[in-house]
Amino acid sequence: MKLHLSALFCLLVVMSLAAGCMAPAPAAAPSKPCTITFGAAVSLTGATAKEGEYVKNGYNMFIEDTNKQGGFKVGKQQCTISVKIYDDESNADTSAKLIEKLVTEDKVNLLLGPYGTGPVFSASAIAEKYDVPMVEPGGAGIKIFTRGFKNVWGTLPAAGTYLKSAVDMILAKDPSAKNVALFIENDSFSQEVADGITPYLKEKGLNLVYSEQYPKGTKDVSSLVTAAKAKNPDFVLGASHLADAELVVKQAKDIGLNAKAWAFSVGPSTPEFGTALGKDSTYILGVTPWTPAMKFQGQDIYGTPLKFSEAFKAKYGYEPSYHSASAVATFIAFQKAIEAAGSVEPKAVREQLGKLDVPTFYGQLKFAPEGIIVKPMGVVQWDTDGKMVSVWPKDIAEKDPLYPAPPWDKR
Amino acid sequence: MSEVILATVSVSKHFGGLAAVDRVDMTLHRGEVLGVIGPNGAGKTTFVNVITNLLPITSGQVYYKGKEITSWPAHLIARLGVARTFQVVKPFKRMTVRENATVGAMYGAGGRGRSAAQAIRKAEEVLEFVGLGDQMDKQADQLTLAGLKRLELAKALAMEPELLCLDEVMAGLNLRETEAAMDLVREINRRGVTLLIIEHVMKAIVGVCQRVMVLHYGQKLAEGTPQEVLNHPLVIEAYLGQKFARRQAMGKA
Amino acid sequence: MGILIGQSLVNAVLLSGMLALVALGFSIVWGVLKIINLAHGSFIMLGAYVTFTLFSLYHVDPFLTIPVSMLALFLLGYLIQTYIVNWVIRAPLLVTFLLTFGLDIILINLALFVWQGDVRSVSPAYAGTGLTLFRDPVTSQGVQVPYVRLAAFAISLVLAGLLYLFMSYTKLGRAIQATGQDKDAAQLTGVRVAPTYALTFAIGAALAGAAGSLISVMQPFDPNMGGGYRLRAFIIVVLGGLGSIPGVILGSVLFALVDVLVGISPLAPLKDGVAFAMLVLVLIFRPTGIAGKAFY
Amino acid sequence: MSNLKPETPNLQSKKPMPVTRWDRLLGTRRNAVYLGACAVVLVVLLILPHMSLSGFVLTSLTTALLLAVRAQAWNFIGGYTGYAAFGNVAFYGLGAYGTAILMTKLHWPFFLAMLVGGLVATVYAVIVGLPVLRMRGQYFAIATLGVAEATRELVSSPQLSRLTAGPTGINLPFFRPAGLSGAAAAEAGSIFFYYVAMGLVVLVVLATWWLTRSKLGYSLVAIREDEDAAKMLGINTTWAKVAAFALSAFFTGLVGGHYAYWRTFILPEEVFNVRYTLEGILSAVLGGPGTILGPVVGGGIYDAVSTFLTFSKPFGIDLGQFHVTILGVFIVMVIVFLPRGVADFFGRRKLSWGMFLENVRQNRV
Repeated sequence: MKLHLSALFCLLVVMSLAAGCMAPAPAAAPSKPCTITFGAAVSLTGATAKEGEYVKNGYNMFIEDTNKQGGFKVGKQQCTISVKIYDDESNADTSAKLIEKLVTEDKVNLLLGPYGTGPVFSASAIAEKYDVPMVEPGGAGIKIFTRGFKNVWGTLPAAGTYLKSAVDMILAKDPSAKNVALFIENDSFSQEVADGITPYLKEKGLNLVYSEQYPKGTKDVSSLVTAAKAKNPDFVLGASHLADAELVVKQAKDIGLNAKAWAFSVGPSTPEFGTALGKDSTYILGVTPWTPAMKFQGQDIYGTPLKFSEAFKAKYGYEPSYHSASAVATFIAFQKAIEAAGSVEPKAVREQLGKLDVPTFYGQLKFAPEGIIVKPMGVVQWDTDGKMVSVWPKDIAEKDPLYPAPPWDKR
Repeated sequence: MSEVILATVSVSKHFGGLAAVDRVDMTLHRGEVLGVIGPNGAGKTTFVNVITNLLPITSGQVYYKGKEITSWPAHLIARLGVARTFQVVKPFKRMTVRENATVGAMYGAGGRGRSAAQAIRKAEEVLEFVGLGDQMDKQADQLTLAGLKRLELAKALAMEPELLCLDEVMAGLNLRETEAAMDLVREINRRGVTLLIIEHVMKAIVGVCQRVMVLHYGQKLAEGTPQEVLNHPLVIEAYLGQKFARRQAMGKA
Repeated sequence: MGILIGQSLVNAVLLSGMLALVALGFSIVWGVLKIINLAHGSFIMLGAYVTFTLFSLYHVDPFLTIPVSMLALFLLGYLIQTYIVNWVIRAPLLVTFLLTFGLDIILINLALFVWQGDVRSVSPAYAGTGLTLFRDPVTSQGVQVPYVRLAAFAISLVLAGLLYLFMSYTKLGRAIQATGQDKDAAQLTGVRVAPTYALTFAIGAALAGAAGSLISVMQPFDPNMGGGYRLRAFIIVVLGGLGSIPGVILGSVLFALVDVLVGISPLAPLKDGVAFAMLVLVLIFRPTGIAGKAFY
Repeated sequence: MSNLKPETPNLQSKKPMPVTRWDRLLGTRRNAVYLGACAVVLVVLLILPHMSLSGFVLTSLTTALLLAVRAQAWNFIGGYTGYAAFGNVAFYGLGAYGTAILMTKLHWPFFLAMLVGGLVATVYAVIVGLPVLRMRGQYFAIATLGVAEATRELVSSPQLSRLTAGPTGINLPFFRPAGLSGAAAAEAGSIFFYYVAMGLVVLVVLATWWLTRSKLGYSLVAIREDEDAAKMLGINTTWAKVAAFALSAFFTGLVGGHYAYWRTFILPEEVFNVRYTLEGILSAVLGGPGTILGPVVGGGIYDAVSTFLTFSKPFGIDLGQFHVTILGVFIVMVIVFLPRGVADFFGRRKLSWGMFLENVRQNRV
């Protein structure tokens, strides 16, 4: 009876410990002849499983292609690279736990990032705790970088800049555009997008005739759309993610809210957007740091977006999204930094990451002092034959944007 | 005549259209034992529920020792010294017998300023008194019906009430148990607790009550000594009428 | 302005139809089995995916897939109730709560495995088309009534009606009602409780499936879509009052009105919060709900 | 609940209720073995951080401890009072936000901020509890669930964004032990948060232990067993229930505060995630609600199981995709076969597989 009890306690302690040690041994101990081990916790299950998979594929592909060419050049010797990836279940707590495991048990040299604001927040905090540099491909929240951490870099432009290039494009097309409606999802990322764009609109002399938030994961925005319609705006902006961007479009069509241009922070830039909405997706603008069609010239194993996307398609059978490209970019940042530093010592790598300024297939890799990439967003548009084409900025665009967008029933 | 401890003035309780208790006046003197009888559904239990404000009163007033306590919060009425038992026993199943009584000792009239330990001692004393002394550590849900009735009584007594309402404590007890229960009730009264007894068992009523009130369809039908009341024509009619009804029902079944 | 109000009312009415269907299944399960089915949202989600699969693979019109998803969910529901929920149905409320929560986790993650986490969307050619009321000759603006939502609205009402008829005029329906009011009494009159429960749960699931199919045409969705609807079902059932089909409809109309009106007010981001505040108030001042008491 | 009475002899009654025997076992102050076991565990927990465990193991243990506290906190209202509260995450979130705001806006020291954060949650619980605790059963459960959701939206609404920064969340100061750097600093950090969490566990267990001996404890169980009877015995049920709710909120809030400083940032969708409520309840049920140590043990087991599922490859099979599914299955199994939690094992003279079927037989139709 009483023994049961103490037995149970031991069980508890043992199980917790066991759970810790149960995981498989590190794929590559640092002792091995020059292998650089990277660690990452990515969401392979849960809410952001899809984006997580994009990121993971990016990581794995880069490893393969790089090792084929002899890996990283560290000082005199060539080092093969490997990555250890865990599933963070799209859960910030698990993410933190996993990074802690990668650092203290798997003894990885450097850290790659997860996808999603929450996980990036907690993962980067652990990176800072252990003073291990992390370059992350999946968190654009500026608050990730304003914590005075010295170990966090990000390859997604700051959320606040997302919609600016879209607005620039629209104004370039049609200086007469005046009235703007803005839909904002009540969520960390979208809020920052909105906080970034709202003052910018004023600065450009536009007037924001309608701006409203809707709860995260809302099921119905028809009332917001209705209210916006009453203000008949020239163009509509959405600080959103994919699901709610699609919802806004569907219900705008239902209720007949028409505008000369539509732009969303996240949504149109992902392939699903087109397949989901069919012809309703045409003319809609999205912003993205990268598309296969952008004309970048880089000094890296891929060189151009096109080459990268061909290689990616060949390997995974689908067109890469910016998630994968961003993921690869984090690796390239490390590669350049390590090769410049001639070592994988955190301190040296940190220094070089700070100084980094190289052209890549992902565009210019250069970080602001707080660690977030400095990079204008590109604008993409779904054209009349159902393809996503890059239309802005001019120098890297493949086509001229279609403007203005006709009413829904004329598409 | 000694002080009036409980008085109700035209107390009524309506459920929707139906008047379960209808303008009942009653006075109860300190030290008295008042029996409330009446056919099923006469509103006896409802009457007590309204007095103790387990059910909100519809109209009328309730006075306790001259102070109006109409629709006071139930727990305050209890702390004034009004205790009651339930016809359908309500033991705290997953507590031991001792703990059940202890709760009463903690929060009843005597509970104020009593530490847990003191309350436990009080509870044990009461349990001895009602004859559960040897079963204090049993789970309440392991007692026999008679045991549960005693426990119900113990919980109430542990509150050290001045007025105790007993709702059919004898129902379902066999002859010997009933005898024992009656002795217990007499003893309680002898110790100065005023009693309001709802009973079906006439034997018990005649045995312990000084005064009897008859409720019928929520109204007061008659009042007086047991003998007077039991020979009262209306009362007989009411009961016989009900007996016939019951016989016919049995005939059908 | 006139158009704004008119459009909002139309939105509310159309929304209420869909919500009624969402809440209906939840309501009968709660009313009859006395359990809160936390997996209800996942049932809706599965319904949506049935439609999605048929639509994207075989181009079946989404509205024609409704019977399929209803049948599929009916079977699933029957099995779950018979082989899992019936095992704990008499345990304290907490147990069934947690059990259905566990089921919810399982269903969502299986869906994530089968269909991935992508946001899906079913857009037939006619999506978004509709008729315009009170067209203003000048701006040619008017109150829009999208066909899809109109159809969904109609279907919801039809299903609600059928359920009502089934419940009140068929032997099975009455058996369910009886079980809902008093399990033991029903048992005495020869109703076999376990299968009756299974049937009820299955019907609830089937209705959820139908709701899912309709939702899939109106909104983008992913495996985690269910939670929100589960909570809406809660509120609607409590508002309308547990145990009556008209109550559910009343509740959903009320909810839709509040949702839409708050939506065009500065409180828009507090939409759900307002709904919940409403819920709590109703629970306090009229625990039986507005149409309360009546029983299936 | 018989642990109410210290001197209760540990006698075998005919057909003992499992919960009781467990309680009695845990509650008997003179039960040397029991105290011994506690002491052993306490010592083990105390020295663990110094057995050069990896930061990961320490973190895992810390999460387990925090879960234990949440479970025990829920136990006050859910286990002892028998009110199925499904909104405790509201208190968790408020504790976190209270702590974060005090530390960033007013630069209060952590412990003070955490304490006040807990009190904020407590006050909120009183305000919300007065109306909500008038409901019973499923209605109460739903109402609390609703309250939690509403609270999340309120915190992240633009109307409050001046205070709470709306949905963008709050960054807290980073824990940097003075005079340390690199690995040493990291380890110091892990140990610090581990001990704080452990302190919370000790605190909450002592609170429960006190409760079960206090008048309040008696009235709570009386309410759980029969609220009307409790009223009739003179218990102010409203007050008692609110007190239990507040107690529950206080400790949940403290955990929230710990979380905020530990994670160094908070987001509404993170700290108001219904997951936290459910983990707590599941742990309590797993261990045995209405007992002093059940929920704590349950918390440990639940966390161990979920950690195990996340990290291990049993028999070399990578659960990958399925570990959350398996967690769901585990929950269902426990609920079906062990509805009274691990406590059930202690209620029996001899353990046999039969007991599982017996549990099923009790509850099936």
